[in-house]
Amino acid sequence: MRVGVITFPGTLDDVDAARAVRYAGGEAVSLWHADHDLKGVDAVIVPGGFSYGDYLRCGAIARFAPVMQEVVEAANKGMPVLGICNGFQILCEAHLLPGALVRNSKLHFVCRDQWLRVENNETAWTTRYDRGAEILVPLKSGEGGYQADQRTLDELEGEGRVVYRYVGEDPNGSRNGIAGITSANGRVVGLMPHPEHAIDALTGPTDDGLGMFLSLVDSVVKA
Amino acid sequence: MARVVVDVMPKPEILDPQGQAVANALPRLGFDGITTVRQGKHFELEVADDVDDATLAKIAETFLANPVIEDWVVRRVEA
Amino acid sequence: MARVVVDVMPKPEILDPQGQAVANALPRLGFDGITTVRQGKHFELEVADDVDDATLAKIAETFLANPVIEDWVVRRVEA
Amino acid sequence: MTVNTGNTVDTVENAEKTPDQEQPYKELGLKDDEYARIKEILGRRPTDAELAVYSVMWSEHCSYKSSKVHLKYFSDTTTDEMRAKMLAGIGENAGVVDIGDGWAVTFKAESHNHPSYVEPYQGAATGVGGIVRDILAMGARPLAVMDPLRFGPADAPDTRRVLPGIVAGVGGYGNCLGLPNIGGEVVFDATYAGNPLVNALCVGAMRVEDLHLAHASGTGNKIILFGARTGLDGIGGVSVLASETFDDTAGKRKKLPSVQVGDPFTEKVLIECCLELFAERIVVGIQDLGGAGLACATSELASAGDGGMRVHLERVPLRATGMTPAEILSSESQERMCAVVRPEDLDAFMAVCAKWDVIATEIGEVTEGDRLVITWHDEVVLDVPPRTVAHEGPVYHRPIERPADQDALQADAPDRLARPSGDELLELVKTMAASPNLASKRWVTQQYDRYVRGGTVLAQPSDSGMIRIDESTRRGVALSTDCNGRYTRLDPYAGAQLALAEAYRNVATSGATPVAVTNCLNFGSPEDPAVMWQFEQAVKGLADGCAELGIPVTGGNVSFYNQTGATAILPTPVVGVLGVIDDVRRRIPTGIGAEAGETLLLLGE
Ligand SMILES: Nc1ncnc2c1ncn2[C@@H]1O[C@H](COP(=O)(O)OP(=O)(O)O)[C@@H](O)[C@H]1O
Repeated sequence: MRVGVITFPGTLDDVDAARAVRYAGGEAVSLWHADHDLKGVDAVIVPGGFSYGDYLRCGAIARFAPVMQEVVEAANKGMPVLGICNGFQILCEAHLLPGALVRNSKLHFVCRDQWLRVENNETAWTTRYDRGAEILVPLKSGEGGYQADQRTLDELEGEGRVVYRYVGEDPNGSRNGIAGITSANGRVVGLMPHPEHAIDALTGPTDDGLGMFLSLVDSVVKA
Repeated sequence: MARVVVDVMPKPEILDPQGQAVANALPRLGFDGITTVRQGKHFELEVADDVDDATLAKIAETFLANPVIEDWVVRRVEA
Repeated sequence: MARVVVDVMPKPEILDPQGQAVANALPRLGFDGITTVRQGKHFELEVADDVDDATLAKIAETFLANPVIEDWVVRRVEA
Repeated sequence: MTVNTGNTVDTVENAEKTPDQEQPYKELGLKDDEYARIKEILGRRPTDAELAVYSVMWSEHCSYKSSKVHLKYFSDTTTDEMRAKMLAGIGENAGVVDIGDGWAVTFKAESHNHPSYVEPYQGAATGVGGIVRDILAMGARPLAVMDPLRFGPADAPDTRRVLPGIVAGVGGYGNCLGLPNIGGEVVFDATYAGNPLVNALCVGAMRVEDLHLAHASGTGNKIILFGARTGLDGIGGVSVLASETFDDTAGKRKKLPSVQVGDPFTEKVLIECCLELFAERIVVGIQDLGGAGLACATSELASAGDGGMRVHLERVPLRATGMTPAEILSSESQERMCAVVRPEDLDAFMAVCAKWDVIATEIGEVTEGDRLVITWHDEVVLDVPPRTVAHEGPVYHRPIERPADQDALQADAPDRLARPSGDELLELVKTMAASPNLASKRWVTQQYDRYVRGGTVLAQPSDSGMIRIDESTRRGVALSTDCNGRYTRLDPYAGAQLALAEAYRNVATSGATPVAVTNCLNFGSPEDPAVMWQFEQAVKGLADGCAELGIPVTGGNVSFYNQTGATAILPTPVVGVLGVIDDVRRRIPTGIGAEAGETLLLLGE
């Protein structure tokens, strides 16, 4: 079970994503933004950070990196892809997921432990959770407000493609409280909060996030 | 060399927290009569003379703006 | 009601990391011939007719722009 | 006053021919006797470039001219036993301690007070950027930051301007670098109203054998400038040297900005690039560019080495047109580093920089002899003994006098206050709980990423921050910064010791063993004898306290001239204590009541 973790200039959470993969029993393989090569991995994580400084728009420059062309192609063939925070923004910019992420409604960067409700436990990344379960993971972002036009929102809700919703006080002004969504085939998932920072109660608020990486290992082993 | 300006604005139906924050702050600072504020980005580019309008349009649409949430205007200005 | 536009730009001698990042990315995306990019902010305000130019200038200077590092231009446009 | 005419550059040759030319040394902050000493050192008048370099390097900020005689007390009171674990101490970019298992930890605090008042966001951001480069220059991976802050009253109008910008700047830069913020302070007091304090601390770690020191040795080795381009940032002072008739293409040059804008993305890439260079072992010496830019980096590298140095200044990649040698040397453009590299490693060095898209330029070489020579298109514009720039600046014994009001202040003890009655006591508790200094700091701390890179074991609301250094052994360090300026005003000697004791306790109660101390000494004007008395007392108190506890001061920073008009800030010697814990799982979180039935014990008197 080999999981690629991409590093762009300005990526920060690649070490955390790789650690989470290892904790779940997988092998983390680093992928470099400038390479046209996924090194034969079974799945890809686009980690958090500030790729290219988040200048212009979060994810707008990273989307054009050579490695992203490969990711888009692989995703279209069904490879599981997870975008966390900046990775979610990049997946939206690359049109692997619909919508966009905008500046938090209160305009400040927010770092806090955030409760999420699992709305869809059938994606490649969420089968270890019960539907409706609530998990506590860090949220840390300045541009985490999920926005999409009404038709897209209706489609996401109608098809059950909202994966996570914020519980409690709204942290960033996301439409419908959306924290994470999935592609039509349930293979590509993007979310703003950070499951990779919640894999061990020593360094995170909980180990609730580990379920995402265990789910992936399950799904690839099954396939 | 030509100078090109691209203005990128959040679409009217998209929430614009920054513009709203400015609009809310103005009365507190004693400035009345400003009913709406929207905040976007302003780019100034120096471009070679052989860069045509179609290319500029493409740069704006595929890169400078995100059409999902933003509108944009490209114009050439006197240098 | 009048529409007013305020463009705020980093001063020429001040580092503009955002514009620089855009300029560096363009050739990688296959767009050549763009030598310089500077990125600033673009505000669109709806203002009551009795708001005069002096007030607008003050709003721009004290609030929309940071005169320590930015220049700005205020202009009224057709609605 | 004009030195240049037209576009000619003031060369050494020209200086020799025009010994009597008037120079604006006063505008550059040099005193008559200091200017005379420069002439004596050089045996002629300095060139524009030399004048610029001496004036920035002999400034209070770079030369420690008022504090040097006092800071010596730290070394005097450090015993060999205290020094045992110290791999680098005062005088290096940052102190380094051996924490066991082959790990070395480096940490340091620095102030960016004035720039943060002028432009809060950028001032605070570049403050973080600067201290992070200091840590990087030791060969370490920066691991976490902290930010002791001081503001005027919470409800003062200027605090509303300054505080949000500073907090956003600390967060904006640190978050983008991927450095968890593991602690800090937010304190309000009227004396900081026109003079907020932004102190930033960074901690990093490396394997002991990877320690890098800033020196340029080995004749023929290359000097590489890498990172951002050099622009007109922060050279406001030196602009008096620019010719009035200077003609830019856009006409006369405007007043130059003294504000620097940070680019955290460039710094993040620079960090990763440097760490890869260190890993390949192709860096002989390295120095960050901070205040005083290239002037500082070249003179410090050269004076710490065993040869001379030659720099071809026209090779420096610029961001602005028409910059003069003096301006290039004193530019404070951020996100730059200077390395010394063996000629045979040059290609490998350039390849790593290319991988990270970092601009790298060979600007000079280590030479025989002992002069720092800088040329501009082959004309010599600077030719000096580097030690005279970097280390042999002026030293002042400033007058010291115990303030006249000190006795009255101390006599005004709390036993003269009325004791609150039962009801008043409740009100008092409520008032205190609601006061900005005691209220929750969440508004600040939630703008800082404390999770990034997954090593944070303790951060807010804990009394000290703790990070895991080694994932396999779980060895880690704890850090706390503290200072109560009001206590220090009442008694600077005891106040500094209380700051030390508090930071020490915070580290100890987290489960770590305190091993080293850094400081950031924020005071008013050194020209005020009362301030100098506070300073001297605080240094003595801190040093004696450290000797008592048996842990060394490994570095620090002095920030003088923190005052509004004639009113100095409260003396604020911020003390940072570093502790070691061999297994971070044994950390002790702050707070009580995790489980019912816990027993509360009070230790001490
Ligand atoms: N500027 C700051 N940056 C980061 N952390 C901070 C800052 N100010 C306060 N904190 C953190 O918030 C927590 C509470 O701070 P404070 O209320 O000052 O507590 P204490 O008085 O016990 O030091 C501590 O963990 C402290 O490190």
